[in-house]
Amino acid sequence: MGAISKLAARPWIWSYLGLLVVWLATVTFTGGKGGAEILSAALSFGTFTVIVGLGQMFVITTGPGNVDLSIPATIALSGSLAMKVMGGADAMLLVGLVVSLLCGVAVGGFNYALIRLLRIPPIIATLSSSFLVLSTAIAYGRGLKIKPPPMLADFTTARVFDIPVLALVVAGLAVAMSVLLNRTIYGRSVLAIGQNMRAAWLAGIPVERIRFLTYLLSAVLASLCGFVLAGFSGGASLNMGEEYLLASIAVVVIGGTSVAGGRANVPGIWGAALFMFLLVTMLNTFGASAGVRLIMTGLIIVAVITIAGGDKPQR
Amino acid sequence: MLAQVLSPRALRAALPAASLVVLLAAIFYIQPRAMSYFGLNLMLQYAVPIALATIAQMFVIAINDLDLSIGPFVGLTASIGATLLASSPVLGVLALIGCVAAYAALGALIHWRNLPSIVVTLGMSFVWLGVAVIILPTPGGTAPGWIKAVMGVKLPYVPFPIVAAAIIALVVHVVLMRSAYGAVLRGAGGNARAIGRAGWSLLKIRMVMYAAAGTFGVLSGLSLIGLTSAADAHIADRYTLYSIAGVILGGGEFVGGRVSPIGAVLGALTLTLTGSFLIFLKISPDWQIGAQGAILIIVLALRALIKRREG
Amino acid sequence: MPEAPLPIVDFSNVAKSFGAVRALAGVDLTVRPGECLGLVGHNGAGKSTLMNVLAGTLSPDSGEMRILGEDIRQRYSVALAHQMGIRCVFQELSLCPNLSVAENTRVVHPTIKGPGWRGRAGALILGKLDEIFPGHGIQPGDHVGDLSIGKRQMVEIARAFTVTAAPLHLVILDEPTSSLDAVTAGQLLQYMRKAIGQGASCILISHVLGEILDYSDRIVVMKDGGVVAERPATGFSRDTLVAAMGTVARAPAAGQAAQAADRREERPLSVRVRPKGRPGGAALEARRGEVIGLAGLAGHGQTATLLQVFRAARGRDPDTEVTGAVALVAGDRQTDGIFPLWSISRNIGVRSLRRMLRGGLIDPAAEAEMAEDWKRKIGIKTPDMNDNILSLSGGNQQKALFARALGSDADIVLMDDPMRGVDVGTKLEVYDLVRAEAARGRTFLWYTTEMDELKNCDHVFVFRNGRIVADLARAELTEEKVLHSSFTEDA
Amino acid sequence: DTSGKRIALSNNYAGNSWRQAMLKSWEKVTGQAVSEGVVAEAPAFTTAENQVTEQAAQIQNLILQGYDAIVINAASPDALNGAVKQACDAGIVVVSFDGIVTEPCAWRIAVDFKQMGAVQVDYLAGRMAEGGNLLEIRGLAGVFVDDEISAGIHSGVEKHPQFKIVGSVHGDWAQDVAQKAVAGILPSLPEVQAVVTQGGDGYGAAQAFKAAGRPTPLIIMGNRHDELTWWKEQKDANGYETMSVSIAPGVSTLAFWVAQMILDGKEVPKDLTVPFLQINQDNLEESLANTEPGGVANVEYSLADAEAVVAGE
Ligand SMILES: Nc1ncnc2c1ncn2[C@@H]1O[C@H](COP(=O)(O)OP(=O)(O)OP(=O)(O)O)[C@@H](O)[C@H]1O
Ligand SMILES: Nc1ncnc2c1ncn2[C@@H]1O[C@H](COP(=O)(O)OP(=O)(O)OP(=O)(O)O)[C@@H](O)[C@H]1O
Ligand SMILES: [Mg+2]
Ligand SMILES: [Mg+2]
Repeated sequence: MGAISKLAARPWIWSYLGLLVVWLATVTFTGGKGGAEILSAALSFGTFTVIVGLGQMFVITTGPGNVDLSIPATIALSGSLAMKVMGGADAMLLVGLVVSLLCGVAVGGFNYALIRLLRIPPIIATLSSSFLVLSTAIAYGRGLKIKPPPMLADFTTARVFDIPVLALVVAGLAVAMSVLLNRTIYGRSVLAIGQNMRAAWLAGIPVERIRFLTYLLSAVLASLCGFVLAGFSGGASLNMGEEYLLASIAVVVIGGTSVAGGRANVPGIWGAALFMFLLVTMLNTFGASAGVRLIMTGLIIVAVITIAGGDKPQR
Repeated sequence: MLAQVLSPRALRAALPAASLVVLLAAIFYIQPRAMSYFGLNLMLQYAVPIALATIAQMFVIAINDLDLSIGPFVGLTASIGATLLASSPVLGVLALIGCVAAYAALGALIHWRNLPSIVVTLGMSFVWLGVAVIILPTPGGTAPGWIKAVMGVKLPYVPFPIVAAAIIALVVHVVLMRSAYGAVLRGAGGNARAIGRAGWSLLKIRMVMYAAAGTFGVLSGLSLIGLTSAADAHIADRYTLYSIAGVILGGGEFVGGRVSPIGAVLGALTLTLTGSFLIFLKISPDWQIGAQGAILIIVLALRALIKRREG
Repeated sequence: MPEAPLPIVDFSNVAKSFGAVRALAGVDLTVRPGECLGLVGHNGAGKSTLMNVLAGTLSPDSGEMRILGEDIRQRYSVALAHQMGIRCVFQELSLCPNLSVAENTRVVHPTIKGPGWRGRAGALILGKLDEIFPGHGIQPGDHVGDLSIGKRQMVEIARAFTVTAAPLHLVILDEPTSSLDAVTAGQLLQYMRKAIGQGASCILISHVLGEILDYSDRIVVMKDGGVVAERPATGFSRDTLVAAMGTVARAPAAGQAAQAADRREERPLSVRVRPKGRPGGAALEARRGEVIGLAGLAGHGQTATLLQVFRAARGRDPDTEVTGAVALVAGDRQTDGIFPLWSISRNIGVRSLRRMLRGGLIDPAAEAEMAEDWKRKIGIKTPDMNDNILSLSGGNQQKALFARALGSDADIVLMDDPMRGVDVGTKLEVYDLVRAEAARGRTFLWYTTEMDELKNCDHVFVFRNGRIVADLARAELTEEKVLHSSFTEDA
Repeated sequence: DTSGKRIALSNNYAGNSWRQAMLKSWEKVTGQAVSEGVVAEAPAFTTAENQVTEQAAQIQNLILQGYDAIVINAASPDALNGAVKQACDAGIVVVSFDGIVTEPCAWRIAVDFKQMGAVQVDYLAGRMAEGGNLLEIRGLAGVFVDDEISAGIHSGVEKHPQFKIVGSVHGDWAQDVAQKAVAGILPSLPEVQAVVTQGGDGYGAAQAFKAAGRPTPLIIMGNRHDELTWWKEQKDANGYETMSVSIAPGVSTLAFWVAQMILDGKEVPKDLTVPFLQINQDNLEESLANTEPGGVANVEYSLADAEAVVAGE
């Protein structure tokens, strides 16, 4: 009993329960067929959402109104930049990775400059900058579809025992991010700023440096996502990031991170990412029409968050 | 007296209007033809539904929530308007009332379970879109004639969109900013606990605000099909971001119940005009999207200047 | 019939628990018409909880509650309390910062509506402000968010005394003077007596025992969720009152403050703030191991000076010299101090994270150790330091903030009226702690509006309109001098 | 003589390679036309967001700027009618293509999308007489083109009842979205013999089948370079045989010439149909060679080509 109620108090438990239910429903429908394959597919596609979700989580945790809407554009720019630089050559793999990460640094820095120097609210700042970033991607890449270097393509699609290698790597990344959040000065600072920015400043936290790092981190993770996503799907495209706009926010919040800031949760992001993929899969499997599928997706998201309940009222 | 006029608060309040004027001046300079009844009418027509959606968003932001579903919701009401409302008016009106009620219920749910509005409305955005796709599987339908007539009305001297925007701004200003209950509603955004301690029902306040948002969402959808004469489930997807940007451009803030209906309407007009401005500028297609971002940044940078002067 | 008039409040055996914390352990309380009930007790004694029950914002777990003779236990609510003439000025501010003063007044008076409501609400609050705090300088159209904390408190107090449709029988004042300077506090207490003279009743909660002894008719002492003493005010002296609260009365250790005052130039400089912009002010100087008082009326630039020092310690500021690490103890703990989602121990440790690093990561054991250490040193009243900070009473939250600053590596500690809501016993302990830390070489800059606290300082700077108008060494410090400087060169 | 005339392109979306190729073709052909003095100016305008309302506002601005003709790739067939009508009323020639508008005053250069769907099943019927299970990859839900092509596919299945659609997902015409959607549904499906698509999604489907370790079915391809390349690789490796259907992005240049002809006073019927682009096993190499990496298989039109289309040849 005690263990159950303790578990129920974990904010991430609901996303895992949700994914279990959805998976069971799917497997029941197919008569037990393909259960493992579905999970494996969820792992390989959920990975990308997790990468951007981790960055988005830190941003959202720095307080209400903080969100990074430039993630899709960053994915597109970083992916096409890297593919062009590498030109399909294995030898250029590291150069490509560095270029892609630098692209993230540039976007993150630009976002923060808008927020800090021009005092533009983050939602609008990152939205505006995403337009500029997308334009850069268009002007530079013109949607060029260059094949990724074979080594990158093989790595991003490799599997051991039917588990995508990339998922294992990103699981490691998630553990690292969890440590970063809970056990480092940076992570503590993010949590403090999210609760009360002024109090954080007065408690000696370098508020602005931390916010800068946070927007940087988010953009760098987005560009990393663009890099591996382009490798995984055989090249970059201008609209390859589009679906990660809402998805990155959804997995963070369904995963138990507080949108009011100051409370974050890493395991929940994995649960929520898998849940979101399995949800679509389930509805596809049921053969639901587009309208019904959309409605069910929405209602299930609302149901999960309602059951999980919101933030407990404070004194 | 002068000190009051030049106070930071007054400057901040004047900023949305100032940026609109600057933008208009720039447009008139580049394209003098825009400076006419016909020109203003054309440029500002689509500002009316955006202004209504922005007001809807403003009601939600006023109580520290954020509505990520207003765009698809406007799309849904537009779809209902172009199908049910035209074919069987009674059913259509009932459906639209149902939409408003659904919004109020959403507010109640968010309050009851203390849920983050962002997630709930994110989920609902799929629901609205799904319902719209079912009602209107392919773009089409026809708007009822009276809506088209209202939206196409030709007033003497002043173009209809300007009059409509002024009416929207004033009505909401009076209701939210000047009325006695309006003060309570906004107070809930500033310090909900204090409002609760004064004996007001926070549940009711949230339901009222969401219902108001729903109502303006419906109006936005209807005015939109009055202009387009047909609907499309995706017709207003982007209104979500527009409406948020409009509220902020208009001087509103995400938390603390600081919003301004007049500012929000001005923000919506500004957003609409940035599009026109860009087209008049004739930039290379590659950079047109980016230029939209750049203009948003420039307009908002003005805010920063004033804020800096505030110290 | 010569029977005593019906009591306004008649509670018996009211109990309330928050989880494991028994905030009220069966309390009896009566308030009669036309009396001022003084309510005292250590931090966390349950005073605010009891008042919340009385104001209808918390419902008790058990007990009998009669208001004006009516048994209202089952259907009590905020609205009913208001209808029955019970108002409360809560310990934390209950104004909406985005609304104007007039609008905030309207919020508590549902009957003010219809055309012209704004004017009527404005007139109502302005009249009351003029009556209570003459010369307050507040306009009905001012946004509360733009007002200083003291002015907000004035608005909230005045608002509680305004009357429209519902009658006014009882006003609860939960530490109303904690954000007010001495003069304004005096105005309030004077007015309170006047209102009582007109038949209203008041409950006054304060940790400034002088106020309680001077202004209340009857005093109730609470301890650990129960009432431990109840007598007419005249039956208590300061010492017996302190004794009743369960703290050992001690004479303030004022004598030892004046150390080496005459040789201060020889000590190394810690902080120097030159007057900015405006001519005519003196410079503020603090030397190592000194306790420097920043005095004057509330809101005259003391907090701004502390923030200037704080900022200068992290960056460059040509007018301000700071020679060491600084830490700040916030007085307005809700906006400046606590992290509401965190445990007590995390709240304490946040300023000292660097010290807890083991191999680049924060060591939870080191954090817990620091928390336990300070729980002992400063006596934070809680079963578990891992509980949420908000489960502490106001005064105990303040102690946690002290622990945060004193436990840090700061050489200079800035204190922004830090004793708000701290009970007498704790205050004395903190005074000792400050003295001990100063002796060990720490420098303190201490903004306070209380004379008792200034007596602990080596040197006092009096502020007026953002400038230093007097510079008093320990030996020359008297209440008259401080008051006199606070009011000079002004009509 | 149209040397003084100004023609504008109103485009609602530029976020994928088809649209990029479309804009490029426009730039190339009109650039030449302008330098040769055929028209005075022919700029292209793209809205930042794929939104009807934004495009309507854009058209209204083009009216204000006094263009003589507006060529539109519309975000919605009906919802732009108001703006298009205003343009016509202002005496502007409006030519719509790809995403056409229903307003009667405008010209329409339409692709027979239904046929584009039906022809896929016809082709399959020719290849697999015994029929089989089909997986359908659709486009973006709620968009006109998606419905039309899908309707064509379903009518094809009705005509050839030996085929059965066992699963249907939305791939949004994007390779990565299609890959994800197919990967999700695949484990629950029985063996799939063929995949019918809407273009742009074939390569993603192939990737998903490969990742799931399933035998690659017959996938109808689109016209993107990666799709054609993959097809070529398979063909060379194991004689893989399929077809591709698509619309050439160069149709924008046809629309340009049509607008020019109308301004020139030529008689042009309101409704024109362009054939969709079909690539077969034998002309694959040739098409691939003419497609630049990252681009799409394309056909650009000259004035003579346009005249031929107008003449109904
Ligand atoms: N007087 C003040 N009261 C409360 N917060 C303040 C005050 N002044 C500055 N801040 C906070 O500190 C931030 C700016 O401070 P500053 O420029 O010193 O950055 P920082 O936090 O020290 O970071 P860094 O070390 O990177 O410079 C602002 O965002 C603001 O939130
Ligand atoms: N919402 C709450 N949740 C948990 N514990 C609470 C809550 N409110 C009060 N308490 C606990 O109840 C006890 C009484 O608190 P209360 O605020 O009434 O004290 P107080 O006498 O007003 O103290 P102070 O003088 O410091 O304001 C304290 O131990 C406090 O920690
Ligand atoms: Mg208290
Ligand atoms: Mg700094």
